[in-house]
Amino acid sequence: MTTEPVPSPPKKVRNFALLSNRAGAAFLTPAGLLVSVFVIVPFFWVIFVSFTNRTLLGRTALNPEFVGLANYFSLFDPATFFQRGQFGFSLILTTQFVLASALLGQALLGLLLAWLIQTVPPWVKRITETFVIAAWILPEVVIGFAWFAFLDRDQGTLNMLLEGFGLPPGDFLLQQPFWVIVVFNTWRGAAFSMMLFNSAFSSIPPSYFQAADVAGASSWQKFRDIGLPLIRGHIVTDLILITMWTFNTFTPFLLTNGGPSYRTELVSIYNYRVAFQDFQFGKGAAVGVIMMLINLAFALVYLSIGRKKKVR
Amino acid sequence: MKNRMRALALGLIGATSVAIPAFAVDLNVTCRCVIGGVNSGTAQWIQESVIPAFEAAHPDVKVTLNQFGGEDAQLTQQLALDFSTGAGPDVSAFDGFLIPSFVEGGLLKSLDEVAGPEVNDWSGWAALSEGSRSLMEYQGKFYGIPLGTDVRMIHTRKDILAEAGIDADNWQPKSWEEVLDAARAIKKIKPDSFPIQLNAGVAMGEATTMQGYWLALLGTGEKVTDDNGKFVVSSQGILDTLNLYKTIYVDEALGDQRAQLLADGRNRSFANFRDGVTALLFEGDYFYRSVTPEGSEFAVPNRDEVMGWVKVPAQEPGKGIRGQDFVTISGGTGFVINPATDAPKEAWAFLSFMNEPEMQNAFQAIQPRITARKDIEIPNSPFLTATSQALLPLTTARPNNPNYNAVSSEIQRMTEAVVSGELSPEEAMAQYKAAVTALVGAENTVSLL
Amino acid sequence: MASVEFKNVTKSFGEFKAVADVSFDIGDGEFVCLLGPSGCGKTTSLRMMAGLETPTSGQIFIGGQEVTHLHPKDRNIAMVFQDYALYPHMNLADNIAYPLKVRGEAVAARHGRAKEVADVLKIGHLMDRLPSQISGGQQQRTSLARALVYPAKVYLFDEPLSNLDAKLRLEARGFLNHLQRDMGMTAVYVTHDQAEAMALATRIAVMDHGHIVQFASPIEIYRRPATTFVANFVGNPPMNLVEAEGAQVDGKLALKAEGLTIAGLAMTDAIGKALATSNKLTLGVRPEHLGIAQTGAANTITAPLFANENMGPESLVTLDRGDSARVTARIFTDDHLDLSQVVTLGFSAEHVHLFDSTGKRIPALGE
Amino acid sequence: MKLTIPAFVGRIAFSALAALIGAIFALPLLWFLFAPFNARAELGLALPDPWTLNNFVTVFGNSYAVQALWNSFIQAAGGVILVGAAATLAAYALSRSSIPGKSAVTYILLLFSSVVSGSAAMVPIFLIISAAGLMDTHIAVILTFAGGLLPTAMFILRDFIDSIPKSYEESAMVAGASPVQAFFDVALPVIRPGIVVVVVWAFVNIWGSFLIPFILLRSDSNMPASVAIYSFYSEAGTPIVTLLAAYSLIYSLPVIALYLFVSWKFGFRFFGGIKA
Repeated sequence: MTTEPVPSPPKKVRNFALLSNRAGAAFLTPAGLLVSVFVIVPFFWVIFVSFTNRTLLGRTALNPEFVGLANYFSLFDPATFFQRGQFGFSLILTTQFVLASALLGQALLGLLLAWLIQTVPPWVKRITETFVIAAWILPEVVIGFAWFAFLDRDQGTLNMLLEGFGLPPGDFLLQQPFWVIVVFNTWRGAAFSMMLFNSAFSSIPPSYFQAADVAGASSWQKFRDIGLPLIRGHIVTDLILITMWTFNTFTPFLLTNGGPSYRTELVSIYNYRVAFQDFQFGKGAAVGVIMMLINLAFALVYLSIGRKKKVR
Repeated sequence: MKNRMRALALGLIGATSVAIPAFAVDLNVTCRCVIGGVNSGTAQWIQESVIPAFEAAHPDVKVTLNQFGGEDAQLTQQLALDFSTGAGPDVSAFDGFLIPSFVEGGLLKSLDEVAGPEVNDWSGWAALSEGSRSLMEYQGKFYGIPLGTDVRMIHTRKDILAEAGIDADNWQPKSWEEVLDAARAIKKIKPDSFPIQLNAGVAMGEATTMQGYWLALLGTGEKVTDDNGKFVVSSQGILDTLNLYKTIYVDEALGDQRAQLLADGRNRSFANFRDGVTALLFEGDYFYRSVTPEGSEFAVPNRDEVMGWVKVPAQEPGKGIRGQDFVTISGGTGFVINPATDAPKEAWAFLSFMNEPEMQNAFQAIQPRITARKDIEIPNSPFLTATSQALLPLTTARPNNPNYNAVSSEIQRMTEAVVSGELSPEEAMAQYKAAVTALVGAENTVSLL
Repeated sequence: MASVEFKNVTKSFGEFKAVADVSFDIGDGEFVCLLGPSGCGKTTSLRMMAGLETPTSGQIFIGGQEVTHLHPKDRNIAMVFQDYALYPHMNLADNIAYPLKVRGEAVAARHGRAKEVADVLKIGHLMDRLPSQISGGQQQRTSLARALVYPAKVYLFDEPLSNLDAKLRLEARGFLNHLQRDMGMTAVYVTHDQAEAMALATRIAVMDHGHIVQFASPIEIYRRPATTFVANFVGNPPMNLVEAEGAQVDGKLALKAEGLTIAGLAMTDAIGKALATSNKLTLGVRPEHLGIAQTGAANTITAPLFANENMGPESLVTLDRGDSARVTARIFTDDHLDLSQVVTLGFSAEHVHLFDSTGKRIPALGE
Repeated sequence: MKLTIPAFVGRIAFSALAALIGAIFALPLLWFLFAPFNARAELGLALPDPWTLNNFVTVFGNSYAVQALWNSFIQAAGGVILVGAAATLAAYALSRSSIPGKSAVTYILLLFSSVVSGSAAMVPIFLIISAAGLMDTHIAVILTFAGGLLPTAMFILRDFIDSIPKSYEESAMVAGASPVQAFFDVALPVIRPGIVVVVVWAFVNIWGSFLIPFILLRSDSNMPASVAIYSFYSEAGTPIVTLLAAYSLIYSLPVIALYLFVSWKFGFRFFGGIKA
């Protein structure tokens, strides 16, 4: 067999891929169109409007002016920044909220649950899972009302229980509104972390744990030395998503309306108030842009942590 | 391929958005009213009286009522968005105080601009009282027809006042101190009660400003704006008002602090009155008309016996606005026409039709109220007759200012800061000053201290 | 069946050259094994034949036709994957018949053909099962059946037996060998297991760092490994390699290393040339060519005993020459070897392999 | 395997802890199990007295509320089909093609979507829908949700597809399948568990959401249940507890049923884990 060396014309070598670039582009088109119209266009609209003083009502509705960074300056005005009901207060509140309810609450509780249900009998696993997931999937108006009834000072289930245990009842929505929304958001969102970590754990070959069993490792040691390191990628995914979701969540509004006295006014609620109650689109847009930058910072931090550890 | 996509897209849009007109003209009417729900009387009136009668008179017009069940602020949102894009109902219920900001935003046009000069020939204009006409007026032009107006007073529980040794039938406080003294007397015999309800806080929205803050502030001789239309951002009147709040809610617990702070606080305050926890409640005639009648949720048992009303006193006699001894404030709602309506003539026909005496009397039969028209009697309602006669001469209106809505939000924040005990009146006023100055510009504010 | 040819094929992943300027020719009906450690470029080469990777430069021909940039589906090849890649949602019949389905054959015809092949592979009774419901060995045969169900020009195997246990692997290897004889198919088979390569291949291409080090028949590779790398890779246990200093003494080659006693080896021109560059030579002796010998005898290695493993028909005797340099002998004896602390292993001069300082084989006389 | 005593105690403790957490999660929802059947329900937890189904009869008598459930279904189903299909295609392309910059795309979109999920973007979305003449239509809600949920759906699904061996499609192509055949015959069925997760997630999101339909819809006949539920508030705006509870229960059942069905049929599985 001989083959004449055919001098093939110098063409650009395109590496084989399961999906050619052309097919890939076709596959991306539907999502691309939808995302362009409903995400990218609004995104740039928001950025643009954040540099104007556009409002819905009043003189600046018809003739908004370009005001440069004025909206941003007003958000970061040091004279009012930390006052309740102002941007800075919301920002700090939201940061605490994310730390407490997403990182400490949802992620840790989800991790704990995922670890627990690896070993418990199937019926315990099933019941626990169902309730945890119910909290996640029920419609928010229903959930909002359920918690409202649950926390009612005079009749609520929680105070009924507390009194049953001989504890003093509390006026939680007024006295500890921040902790109410922290607990609420942990309750609402733990399911996602639980499911993600659950599937992460079950993707680890059982032999790894059996080997540790033989070596006499305790449950905690197995968790720390085997489970945790092997699901690092999942943890990064989980943290990115739940941080972002918690940072942007609006659901606590249904429980507290952002009050009392703005004590639960998260940035998303602040943003809603500025844009949709005060109708100051320009300023609301500036809030939206800052929120995105913070989300970006979060994502970069997680990704760099995830990467660094992998290299080591 | 491209053409096929376009055809598909057009098909989708067409299939979902094109309604087949069965009548020559379709009119949509929106109000925050639901039969059996919010403002049931209004909904019932439009659906059962106005629409059949109008359609009988105009057989080529089909009128549909959209019953909006959400909150006032939500309807404002929807109307603002819709009007800004040329969409929305042809005729809509509308709160008068929003007219300036809508007009300035280009979202409303005067009636004659929308429907033509024949608007000015309508016979009903002459029948409207001067005061009520101004509710839907801005810079000398009419943007809608007012439906009715209201007045504000202190609703009393005579049974409880009597228990505290007060001659309830003849009691009319002449100063804030007398109101407070009565509350203290009640608190003494009923330590768990919260005798006074003077609205405060963010959750109640405009009800805080109108039924609470204004009623107190007018008693100090001041208004939210001065005579030149500039917002007053620091004054003795504001301080006195805030101190009154502080006395009631913080220092002496004469009012239910929780009800001011919780999201459903307004209903809690109504329930307090129903349950005899509160005996002196600052509200409009709405409270009598719509909140407490028999069969409604906050119906006061044996209402005619136990419920009374008194005028809101000034801080001291003669210290009120215009030197009055007593003060009150009125607002009002009406209906406007969408500037982008497809059927301006028919919309105007409907709007004026619903304000003809015949229709107004039908409304009165369903739910008596203080009407805008002078030629409509208040049937068989001693309460409305008495209050309107006593209070309409004393009344004040909110400033016709496009920034009023935003400033009102700041007022609500200011009261909440005081009522919750977080800020002193001085601090709260300083915060208010800063916020309002940022909103309207220093040149539009004035400090009286 | 068809031939396969690589012409100066290079594949780079960024800076890394997985396959570096490789050329070879596989004849029609040959069964070629690509053998080497992981990362040597053997799987990449196979995937380039399949069309699953595109060469950075060079050309690939199948049956004389250039296929360098041809889509896999247009090459008419068959491939068995390391992880079998059985479709979890299809039963065995559909899995095996899938290549026929995409070729447009009717359901009845393709299921009939699938059953034939499955019967040959002894999985015909499992056609309704899902892949998750059968054993690993059965899965392996299913993936084989899917490759055999249609006539391909070339059959490609990517470590198809590596997920099987030892016994099943031997069985499957025998079957593949039989199949190859039966069908006379052109096959390219990637493995890191030299025994598999030796057993199956008509020719073996030993690869290292993207290069083909030696491409020859199994017996040639066994008898005349081209480099120390090949020598060390082929054979079980691999060839013993002893680094030594060489010198020409009295027209003979003398080698000096710790514990090594060697009579002068015949000097050749090739050895002379190697010595001219460097006196560092490597002596190679296969374990099966070593036997117990008298201490001090010629052609022996003496060192402390490290291990003595009795394997049944043979014993593996390992000496430790220090610095982890070990020498292993395969000694065929039914008797239990009772060895003392220091052991001497002997070999005959004809079994000596010599490599120069770069690791290249120095041809023996007559090669 | 025989358990040692400490291990046995450990397992009991684990089970007890898991059950306790489950119970705590159930607490706020308990009320919904009783109140709908109680003729005189209030905010407090109480056994139904008297026990009744009348609340449901009343709720089903409210044609607006019943229609709203159907509207919710249309919007959720439409949105889910669009999100599921578009996200699957896109995530597959992002995972399997070598389009330049594809690894950055999902992160960037995710960040964009975090802006857009805020209320700030409601205005441009309103303007877009209005300009397209789609106000007050189901399709407006469906498209808006699809666009908003897609970035996250693509993110989750791409992670999932990345974790699936490429040898499935490779073997299909070597066997003679075109990329499109390999996608539909082999890849799609294998990705299905991931699609199910995304579909359930998207369904739950659309089914429960209030703001977008509220802003894009006008007529009662198009409003979903999340808006219609407010028709069970009294004239004064307080909840009519009995009816609200009954409606909430009916409104919640589809998502619960969906979850149970999916976890029974497919199992709820996530893959994921970012590959650096």
